[in-house]
Amino acid sequence: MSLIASNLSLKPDEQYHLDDICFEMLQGQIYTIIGRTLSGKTTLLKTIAGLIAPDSGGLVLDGNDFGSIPVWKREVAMVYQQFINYPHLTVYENVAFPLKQRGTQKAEIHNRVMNALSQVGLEGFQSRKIQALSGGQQQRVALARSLVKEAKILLLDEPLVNLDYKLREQLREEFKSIFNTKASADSILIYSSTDPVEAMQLGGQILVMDEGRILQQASAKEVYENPNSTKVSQITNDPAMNLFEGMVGEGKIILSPEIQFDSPTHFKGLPEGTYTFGLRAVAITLGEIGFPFAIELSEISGSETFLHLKHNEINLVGLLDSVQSFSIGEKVTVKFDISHLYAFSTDGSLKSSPYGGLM
Amino acid sequence: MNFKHKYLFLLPGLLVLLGILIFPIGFTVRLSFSSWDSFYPGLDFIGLDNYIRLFTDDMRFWEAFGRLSLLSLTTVFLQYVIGFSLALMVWKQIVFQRFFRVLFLIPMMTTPVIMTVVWRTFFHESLGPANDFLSLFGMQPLWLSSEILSKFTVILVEVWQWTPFMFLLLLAGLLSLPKEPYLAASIDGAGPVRTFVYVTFPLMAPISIGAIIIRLIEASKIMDTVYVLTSGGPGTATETSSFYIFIKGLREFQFGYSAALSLTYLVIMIISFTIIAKILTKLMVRGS
Amino acid sequence: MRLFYITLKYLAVTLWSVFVIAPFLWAISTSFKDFQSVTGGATYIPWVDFEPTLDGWQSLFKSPARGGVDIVEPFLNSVFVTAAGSLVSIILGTLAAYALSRYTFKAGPMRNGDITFFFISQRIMPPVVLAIPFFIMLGKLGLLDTLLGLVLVYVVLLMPIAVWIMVDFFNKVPQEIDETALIDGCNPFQAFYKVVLPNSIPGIIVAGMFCMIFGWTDFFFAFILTFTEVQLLPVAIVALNSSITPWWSLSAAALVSVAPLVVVAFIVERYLSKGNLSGALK
Amino acid sequence: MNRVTKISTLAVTASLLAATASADKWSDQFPHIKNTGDIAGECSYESMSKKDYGGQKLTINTHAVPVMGEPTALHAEQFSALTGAEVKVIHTPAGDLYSKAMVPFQAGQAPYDIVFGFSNFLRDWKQYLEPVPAKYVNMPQMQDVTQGHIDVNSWDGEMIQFPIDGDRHYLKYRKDVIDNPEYQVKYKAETGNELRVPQTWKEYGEMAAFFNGWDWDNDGELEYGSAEVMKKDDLMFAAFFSRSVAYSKNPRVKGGFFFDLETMEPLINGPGFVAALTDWVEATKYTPPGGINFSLGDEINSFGGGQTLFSFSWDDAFIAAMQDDSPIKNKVGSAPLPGSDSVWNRSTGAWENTYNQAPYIVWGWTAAVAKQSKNHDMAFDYLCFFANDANHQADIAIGRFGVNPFRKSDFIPEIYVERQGWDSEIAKQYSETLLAMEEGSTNRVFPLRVPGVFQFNSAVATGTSKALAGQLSPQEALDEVAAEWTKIVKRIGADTVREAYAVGVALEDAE
Repeated sequence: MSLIASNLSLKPDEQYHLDDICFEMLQGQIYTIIGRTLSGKTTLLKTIAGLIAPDSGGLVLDGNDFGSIPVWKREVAMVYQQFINYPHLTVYENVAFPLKQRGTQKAEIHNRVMNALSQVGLEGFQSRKIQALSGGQQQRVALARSLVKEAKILLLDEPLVNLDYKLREQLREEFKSIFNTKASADSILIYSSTDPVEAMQLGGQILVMDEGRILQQASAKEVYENPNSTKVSQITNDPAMNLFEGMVGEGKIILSPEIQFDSPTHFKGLPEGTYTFGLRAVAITLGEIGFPFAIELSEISGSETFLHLKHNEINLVGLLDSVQSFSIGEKVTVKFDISHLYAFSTDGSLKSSPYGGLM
Repeated sequence: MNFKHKYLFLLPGLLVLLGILIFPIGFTVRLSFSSWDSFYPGLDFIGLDNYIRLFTDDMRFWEAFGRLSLLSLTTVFLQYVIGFSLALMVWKQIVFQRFFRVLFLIPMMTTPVIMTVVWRTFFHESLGPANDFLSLFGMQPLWLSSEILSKFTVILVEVWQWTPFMFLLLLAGLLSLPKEPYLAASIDGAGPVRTFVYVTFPLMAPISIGAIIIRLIEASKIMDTVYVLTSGGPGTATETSSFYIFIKGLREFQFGYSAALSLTYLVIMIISFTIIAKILTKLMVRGS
Repeated sequence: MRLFYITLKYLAVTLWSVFVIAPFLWAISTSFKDFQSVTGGATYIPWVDFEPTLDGWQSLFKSPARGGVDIVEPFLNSVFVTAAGSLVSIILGTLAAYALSRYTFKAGPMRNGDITFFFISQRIMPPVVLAIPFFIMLGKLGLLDTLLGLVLVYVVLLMPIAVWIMVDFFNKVPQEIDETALIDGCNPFQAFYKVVLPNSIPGIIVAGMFCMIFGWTDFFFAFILTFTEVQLLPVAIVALNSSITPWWSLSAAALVSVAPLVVVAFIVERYLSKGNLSGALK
Repeated sequence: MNRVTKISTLAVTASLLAATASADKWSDQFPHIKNTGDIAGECSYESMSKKDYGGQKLTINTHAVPVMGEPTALHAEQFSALTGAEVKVIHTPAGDLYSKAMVPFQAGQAPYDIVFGFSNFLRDWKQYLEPVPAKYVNMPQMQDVTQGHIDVNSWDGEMIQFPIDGDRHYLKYRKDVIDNPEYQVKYKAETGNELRVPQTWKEYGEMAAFFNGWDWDNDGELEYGSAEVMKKDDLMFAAFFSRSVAYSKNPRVKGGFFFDLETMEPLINGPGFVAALTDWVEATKYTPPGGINFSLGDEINSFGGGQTLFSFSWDDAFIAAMQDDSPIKNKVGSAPLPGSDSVWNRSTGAWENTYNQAPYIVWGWTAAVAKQSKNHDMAFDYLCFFANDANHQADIAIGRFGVNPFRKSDFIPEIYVERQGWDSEIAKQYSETLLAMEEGSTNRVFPLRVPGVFQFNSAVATGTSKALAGQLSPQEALDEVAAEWTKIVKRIGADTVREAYAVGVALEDAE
């Protein structure tokens, strides 16, 4: 089973926009759409669900035209970021709603609802009113309602974004295990997120979206290792990948008169010239030998410390895996792990990657 | 969302309304070009005569407009200020909270034309309790027969009748306000006045605008009160536009002319309300 | 300072209460008076100021042939017309408001906001503008002096109110609820009545109350458009406004006409206190 | 007059005899007529009981309860019981009676078989009304109606409205004050004038001013000079015309009181009217507080409740004062409207310094049958029954009914003395005052009955009330009214108005 989108476009109209979207999705897989807010993720999901009609382009499921089926007849399920349930119904009635709508037998409804509730860890909550649940529990109900349909396409639109940090971590783990059993069945699972970490953790395929376009579609590993453009590198890394301009010449990389270093081995064969270089924050640490930077700001996050560094025109974010405090303006020596250096052409496309991807 | 079902939601209401209104409005337009009168009931065609008469030879209509502006703006302003104050007073804890809330709503539930009859006896200059009480202080105000005071009495009755409407909308608005800004204000150590000026009032601006516009629309029709209380008198001191149209139409039976009056009135009103809404939005939103 | 505020607040609330109650007290007192007690100057307290009679109250159930008003039938007519007019207005107005809140409409230069304004703008028209054309139209349809004809007119009067309140209300109900229902297999109508409607009851109750208030208190249309068959309460009461007005009957009738809506005031207050109304009004 | 009185006396004696003689079956069934029992006639209870209108419906638009409204409903109920007809009555406030019937008339609807209204509606209404058939015009019951009321209900000699009520403006005063020797002395001492029933509006004003604002009947309340209809409504113009006739109706000038019949120029801003309006503005100083906003109801309550010395307009205030429960029963007197010491002559353009008095045959309650009604017979039978001898005599005894004398046989003092307990002197004065107006005067003004009458009257109300409120001087106010009248005449067409006005002028100018 596969879902094929060809040239989906929607002209800008208020917040919705899609620009020539093409993809093929296969059953039993998780697809994560990652992109910033308003990049078109929700629009794409709603288009797949049938809530929004594209101006042009089509959707084909298993060789059949999918785009012309009205939303209420499409075999899709969707979970929203806002914990959407039916406030006037109990938990049980909420989960049973799509089945009843479909005319499923009562006994079967009961089995499937109870099953779905236990999958999301809400046994015993069936007669509660929605308002009596916490945000996390409400989202579990929404998930159960989506699962119970056993729809061919399951859409999750940033389902965790409105939960607090701890709950998000916990639910994400649960989601993963639910999806793994679920995805082994015959569904296509599409998950949208702004959080690169979340996308990476879910594994599967990643679609990077920006301004209504798909920038890159590949496995999570591939997107991580070989982001095909500076934009993708920004969207799929948190903090965003550091980007800075420099020259490659005579086996050396020159960023500024003070910052020059030998070209890493994986840059072999890279023509001389001007490039945009990319380096993740983890590859930038403090060392005894290195380049002089000044501390602009330091933030402690958990057991790590983010450093905002400045040298002339070059602004970088580095990451220490320990907690340290600095005073603003303090001079430090910064070490680059150049074995993780990316090179992009000045117009943004990937030229060289430490993982040997597309040259 | 965009399904063709949307028309089935909208059209029943829209078509029923249009269906009921299309004849009356079309007929009024046609009527305004005729001389239909008490002695000539028919749709002849006299061109723009009615409109020419209205614009060149009817100061009374324009005076009534001026009076209407004065009365409606004043009453709505008072209703807003009083309604808002009352809503603020029974918003937070106060003894007999429910009693006061219900009580403050009741005048709106009365039929204006009936309650105004009661008010008329209330303000009756020689038989009513108002002057009976004030005569203790040696006062005998002419509530209904002084040119200035009669306007005040009309305003008083209108305020009595319709402040509850404002009160209800504003109280509902207050009760739906988010709590966070108040927390922030109290952390900043803002007193009640500052909290009102910087938090409550700005948050209430959209509700206020909606309520004021709706009340202005209703107040511009002011008719029942004048009809019962003063019949537009003394002189023409309380004659408003709709009452003047009423006199021309249903008292003197100049249907053709009153149709022209009505349409002119409607056009002016629709333009005024659009402008007022814009100004209010600017003032209140900028004020915040 | 705080004490000063509290004193001021109670003083203001008390003063306003007195103002609100005053005409009612006056009407109650008057309803027990006779001709002499009314024309002999202001009197207030029965037995002290004047000898009370029950004439005013008894006249409410007496035929006009015996100087009464017989408000029972007009009362029932008013209940019917108000209820039916409100019901139709709420049904049609809610549907239209739902469409205006959820879907985009374009008709030439008209957009949703303009259509909403068209509905609300019906309230700008003074009744006197429409009275005569309505009369002629209902005459042609044979609906003058019928309950049905009045209900039609009340729909024009009340639907704008229903649309106004319900558009605001629906704008605050998340659209995602409808979308979820659609995804769960409801067509747009099912989504509306199975999901949106049950969650719009507070809004509908508020809109219904406003319709009832404005319907119940209307005088002008009922007055012009009915003759002998269908008399509504305000018209019946105003028909007491004779050159020798029986103030006592009129006061008693005025009090009776307010009574049903006092119940409405209690319901409104209940919804206010429960916070249900807040979502229903801007 | 002698002859008339003789006939009437006979009639009343007959009816009184009937009353004592028979506790007849009709008065058992209908206690309303218990005083007289049924009185034989075209439309008596007996006659009506022989008609069968079963299964038919009669619809009536009448005035609010109780004035006219209550007797309409009562007689409807009786009529229904006698004939089997279903009778539906709707009650409408006075100010809206005209439009309530006119709207359906103009729209070609026939919701009412019978419309109650005022005689001055006649010109606007008459094209929609069915003339009274000859058999009713010629029946004995109608022969008893005074000529004044035949005229008021007829258009150019054809009776269109059915006489059911008598109306006129006359002066009402507090007999206990005017006849009080102490006050007479006091008044003479302080003003140098006699305290007597005012003969001119000037005297009226002086006395009213004298007795304004103090407690002259020792009841603990303040009393005032005069209660008049000054509220800007549809009745106030009648009060103004009542005050104008003495100054403006010159018996030596023919051809119109309101307009010059030849040119159709309004006369309303002439010196006579201005003098009357000047008086009236002066009158605001001796009315009770708020008197400038008094409607007819207020006037009735005020004078009828014992608050003022004078009042002039319809019978109601007098009847209210003479009710059994009234504190001033038998303390009030009636007299013709005051006159004036000079009268304007518009032909010579000068004041004539001779005493002048003229009754204004004020329009009043009438009822008529709609042309479009499908029940003409039943409708006329109802009206005829409404005004039959038994009903009429019972009705005029009940003050709140607003049914006042208009039959020759009504002007017999004994009726009021016996049935209503009036003081015989008061009853005699009342009967004579009224009858003199109905039959005696040759210098009468008939109401303006022209097309668009409401526009003319409304202009008068607007103008005069501006003067009363002090917005304009009397001359300015009446100039404004005249300008407005000119425009209305122009709009309607001078010939159309003249044609209608001539009908009234013909009555006024008849010798």
